[in-house]
Amino acid sequence: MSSSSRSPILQVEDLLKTYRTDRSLIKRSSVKLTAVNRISLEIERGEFFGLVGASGSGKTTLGRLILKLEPFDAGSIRFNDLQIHGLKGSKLKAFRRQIQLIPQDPYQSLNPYLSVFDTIAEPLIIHRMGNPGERKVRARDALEAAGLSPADDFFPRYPHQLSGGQRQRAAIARAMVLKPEFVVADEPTSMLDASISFTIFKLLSEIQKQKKVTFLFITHDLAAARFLCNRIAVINQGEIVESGPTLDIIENPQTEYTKSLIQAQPSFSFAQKAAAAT
Amino acid sequence: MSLQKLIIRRSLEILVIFFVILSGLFLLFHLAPGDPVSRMVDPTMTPEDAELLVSQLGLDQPLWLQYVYYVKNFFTGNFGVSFHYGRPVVEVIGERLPNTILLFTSSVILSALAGIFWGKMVAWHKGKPVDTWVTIISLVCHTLFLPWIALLFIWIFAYKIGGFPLNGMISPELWMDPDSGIFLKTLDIMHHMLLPLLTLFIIHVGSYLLIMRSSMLETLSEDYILTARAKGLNEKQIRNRHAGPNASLPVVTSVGLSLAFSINGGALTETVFTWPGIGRELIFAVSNNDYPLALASFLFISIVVLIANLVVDVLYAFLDPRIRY
Amino acid sequence: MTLLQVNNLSIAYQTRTGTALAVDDVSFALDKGKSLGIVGESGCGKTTIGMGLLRLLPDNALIKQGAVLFKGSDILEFSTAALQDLRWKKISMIFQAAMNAWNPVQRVGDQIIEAIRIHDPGISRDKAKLEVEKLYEMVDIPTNRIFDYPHEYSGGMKQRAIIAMALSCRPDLIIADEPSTALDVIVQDQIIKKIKAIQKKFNIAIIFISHDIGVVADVCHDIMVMYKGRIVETGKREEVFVEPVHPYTKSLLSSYLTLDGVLEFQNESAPKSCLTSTDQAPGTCGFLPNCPQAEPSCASEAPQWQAISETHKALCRFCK
Amino acid sequence: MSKETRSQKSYTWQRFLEGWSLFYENLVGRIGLILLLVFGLMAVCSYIPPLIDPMYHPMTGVDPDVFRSTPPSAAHWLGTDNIGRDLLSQLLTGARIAFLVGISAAFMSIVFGTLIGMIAGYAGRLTDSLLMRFADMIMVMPSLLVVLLLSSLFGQLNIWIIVLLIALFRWPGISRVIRAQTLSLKERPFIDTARVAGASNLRIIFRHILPNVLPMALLYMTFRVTSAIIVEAALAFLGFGDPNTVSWGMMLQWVWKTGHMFQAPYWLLPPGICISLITLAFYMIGRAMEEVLDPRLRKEEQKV
Repeated sequence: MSSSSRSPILQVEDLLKTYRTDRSLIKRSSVKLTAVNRISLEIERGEFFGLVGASGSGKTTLGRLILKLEPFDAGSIRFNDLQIHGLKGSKLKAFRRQIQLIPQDPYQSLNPYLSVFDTIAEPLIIHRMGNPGERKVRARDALEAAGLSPADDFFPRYPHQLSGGQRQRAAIARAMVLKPEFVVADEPTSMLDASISFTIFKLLSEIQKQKKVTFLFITHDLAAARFLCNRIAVINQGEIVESGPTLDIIENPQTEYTKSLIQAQPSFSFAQKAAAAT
Repeated sequence: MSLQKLIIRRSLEILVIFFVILSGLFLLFHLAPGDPVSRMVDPTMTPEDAELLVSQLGLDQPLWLQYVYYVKNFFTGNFGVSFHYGRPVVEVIGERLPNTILLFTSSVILSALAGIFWGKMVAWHKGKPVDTWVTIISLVCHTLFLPWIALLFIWIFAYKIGGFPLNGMISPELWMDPDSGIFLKTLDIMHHMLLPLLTLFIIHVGSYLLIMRSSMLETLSEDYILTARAKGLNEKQIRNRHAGPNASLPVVTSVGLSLAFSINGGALTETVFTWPGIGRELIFAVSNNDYPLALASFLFISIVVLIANLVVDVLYAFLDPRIRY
Repeated sequence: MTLLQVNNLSIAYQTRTGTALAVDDVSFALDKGKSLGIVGESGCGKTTIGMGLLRLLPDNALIKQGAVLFKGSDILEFSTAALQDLRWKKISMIFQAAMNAWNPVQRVGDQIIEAIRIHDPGISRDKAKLEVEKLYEMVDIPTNRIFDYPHEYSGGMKQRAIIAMALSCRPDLIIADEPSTALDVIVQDQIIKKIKAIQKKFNIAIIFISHDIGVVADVCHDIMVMYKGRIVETGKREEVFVEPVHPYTKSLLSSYLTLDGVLEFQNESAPKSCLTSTDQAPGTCGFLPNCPQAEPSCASEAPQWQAISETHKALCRFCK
Repeated sequence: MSKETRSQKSYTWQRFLEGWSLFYENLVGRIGLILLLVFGLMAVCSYIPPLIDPMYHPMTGVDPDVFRSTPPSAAHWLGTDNIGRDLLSQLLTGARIAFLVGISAAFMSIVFGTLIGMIAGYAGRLTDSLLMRFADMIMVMPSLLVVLLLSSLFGQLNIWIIVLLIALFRWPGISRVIRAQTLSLKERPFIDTARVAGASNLRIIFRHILPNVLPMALLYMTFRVTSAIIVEAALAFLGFGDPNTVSWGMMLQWVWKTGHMFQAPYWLLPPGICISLITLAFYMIGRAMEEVLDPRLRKEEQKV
């Protein structure tokens, strides 16, 4: 792994996370499930990093650990050279301001009882940023940057009045309104049609280029990672199988797992052959 | 094998719950205003008898020792002497308990089976007039005020029409007659049981029917019903092989959850029909400040509910393979 | 030989607010042993067609017109008994894995045996069990797992068992509705390969319904692209996916990501319509609001079928 | 589609209007509502008879000309009880007590149940296990019999204590439902995004979870009204009611204990019918609400 002169924005070292499978009050079962098994990785500032794996590979758990949504058992996560383990109070709040989440499944990612404006403005209220007027301006900017304009048309709407793609844009606006340095996007389009997810991907890559945000893109779809990411890590059964520049891995996979992943990808080989012929 | 494990685990849990109830009652008896000793000892007893009882029950000991005595006495069946009957409480309970179990279990089982059967039929005719009317009738049944409907039944069937006994569980003259065999005696009990059973049945069957109906409707929208239909099963096969068994699982759950509620109703029914059961004994004892009897009746009612709960849980695990793992 | 011929099929759903047309005047034909892919995004009516063929639609669906001719006789006219006889024995289905297609409280093997014996009560249980064993070997599930409960199976295994059940009566046609959706890529690949192999081995016709054009392109000889209840383009897979003519097909292909990047077809960047859709006459092209090559007359005139080759046609007024 | 063009009102209000129209289509719901209005009217009218003549006071008013239970007459539309009190005015007052007991006990049990359910579901782990075991324990207790026992130990209970006890015994069912809902809400991504945005636990519980579980809580409140009225009536019937108020259960106790049940149907029938019908009214409303809140309907709404 190349160590650049600047320190990476995120360093994960030797991270371990296990779950108990049986949670009975009476007997403590010893059956443990290792979701994240001694993972180490570094993400450079401003890069679009992809984490590719099948369901149950531990990729979502890793994302949740980085977001400090769950505690881990061993290892360390350093964000901007700051140990996130045991963060409390104002330091935790500062950390929360810098790292945001774009969740899976737009149909469930917005609270149905909050309007689009209330949803986007909530992080600003939590962090006591600006007065109501300024909040409105920031929310408007965020929403329009996410491609829902004019923002004032969308502010009073409720999630059930938006299409799936629009909801995901609102969720992106909500994540970006705090101007975070780091965004975890956890399969942001797995529930959307291909044409809509394509536009969401384009939006994400635009945001990354314009705002210099670092993205951790979690996906099961190698092709999507190929489209978005400059570096990827392939994760299987809680372990990183392989990582490096995206194209290197796809063109020259080193491990059996990555190879089978690439082979399983539906291909248009017949189409390409025909296209090349014409 | 794993079913055994489940039974053991649930039994342990139930034992813990029972201990909490046991201890809670002890606390209540000492927290309540007035003297705990006078509550447990009949004021009309001779002083010598009273003293003997006090030492038997450990009421002259410090509080913690009293508790030890209390628990020990429970497990040795020593609950003191009923003020009203002047007999050991354990004897009274022993006579009453089977009657309660007979009425309670038969009413719960009958109404659950009928509810499952009718609910299945009604769901099949969703939207038709029969559905609407059965739903409304079930709602009415479910919300009828039990003591009132019991009084009404006595008034109509036993008084106006006749042919049913007004109260009790047996006809004494029949039981006195040495010629009447076991068959006649059984018939006599059933004759007496009919009205109380009908009362409890009507109160319970409505809610089970409604639960079965909505559970059936939910099940019918499941994907595996579509599979069954695509497989070429006819509607009756779908209903009886796939939808029915799966839809009755929530009814089993709700039987378990409503057991405590059923025993309330059981006690009221026993009281109105003067059915010699433990619930009626509790209400009677409470009304007459016969505390030793009240305490023991309550404990045994709790035991009945807890064991019935265990049975329902085991039945559920037996029916649903996803519970056993 | 034509196995299935669908003529002018229209299916509507009744909702609280009115009726919504889910399938609009759809016609197609399928030969014995061929595979047909229906592609489209969610809500385009592709599943409704699949369910409509076996008359498995929910109560609020209404077949408004059309005919479904299976070996020459119209399924829509069948009596209930004839329909039940047809289901699974002649036409079976492979359901989406995410769907709970297995009854959770019955053993998987029993459910397959049920399918066999319902159509041939003469087969004894033991004989049916032997049959299930053969099927399990075919789909690579260990035979000692036959009498497990569905929750003891993994997602891929459940799906392979569904395939085994679909084959249990040796049908002429299998309708596969999103059979690999919600499975991991590697498992998905195994399922697709299995379906392809079985189709070849038994010469079964397949209707393959999916939103994933990559998967459909992998399995099917013929492709139908659906949009808002209508077929907009149909033809051989090489025609539809290599030289798409309908603007919707083009936009669908241009947003499909592969390991080599985006497919080559898109020359238009972000598809933008030059027209506002406010006054669009009923019956006109549904894709109009998003169509980059629309002309004003598209808002008033219904689209026409254009034949590009003998097998390749598109429902658009302006495609070459 | 039409949903997007509809005017932008708050989600709660919109759901209410949508629910209302569904509710109103429902025959069961309409019957329930009409019944409830009748009982409401009865409760309001209960203040009138004592104003006309003090002998119509439900507890203390005694018709000086009547010495035994009399059938309906011009002076006493529903007749009198055995000491000459007017049955109609007792019946009207009973409606007031039923509403008071039913609604206040149900409200309290909803508050307990919702709070405990949300806390158990959200906190998880040990808190959850302990709270739910506690709830299980209360659920296996026959509430009526426990209250009986208490009232014999602690003496005559006043109506508010009875209300409180009913509430204390009726929350576990609600909290189980609310906990299950909270558990599924907790898995929803919007809770994660709120936490990632730095929202405190209190904020998440009250701003994000509470509005989502409130409809279910209100639904259960209608069912709890029913059970509270029944428990109070049963207590009164057994002679453990508040002796300072007249309730329907008490009227039944009087007709039963004085041995008039075979002679005075005009006395036996009305209170029983009223108890049954008022519980039926609330239950029917609850059923209709349940159909409105049916998860399958909500799924349809989510798909747009």
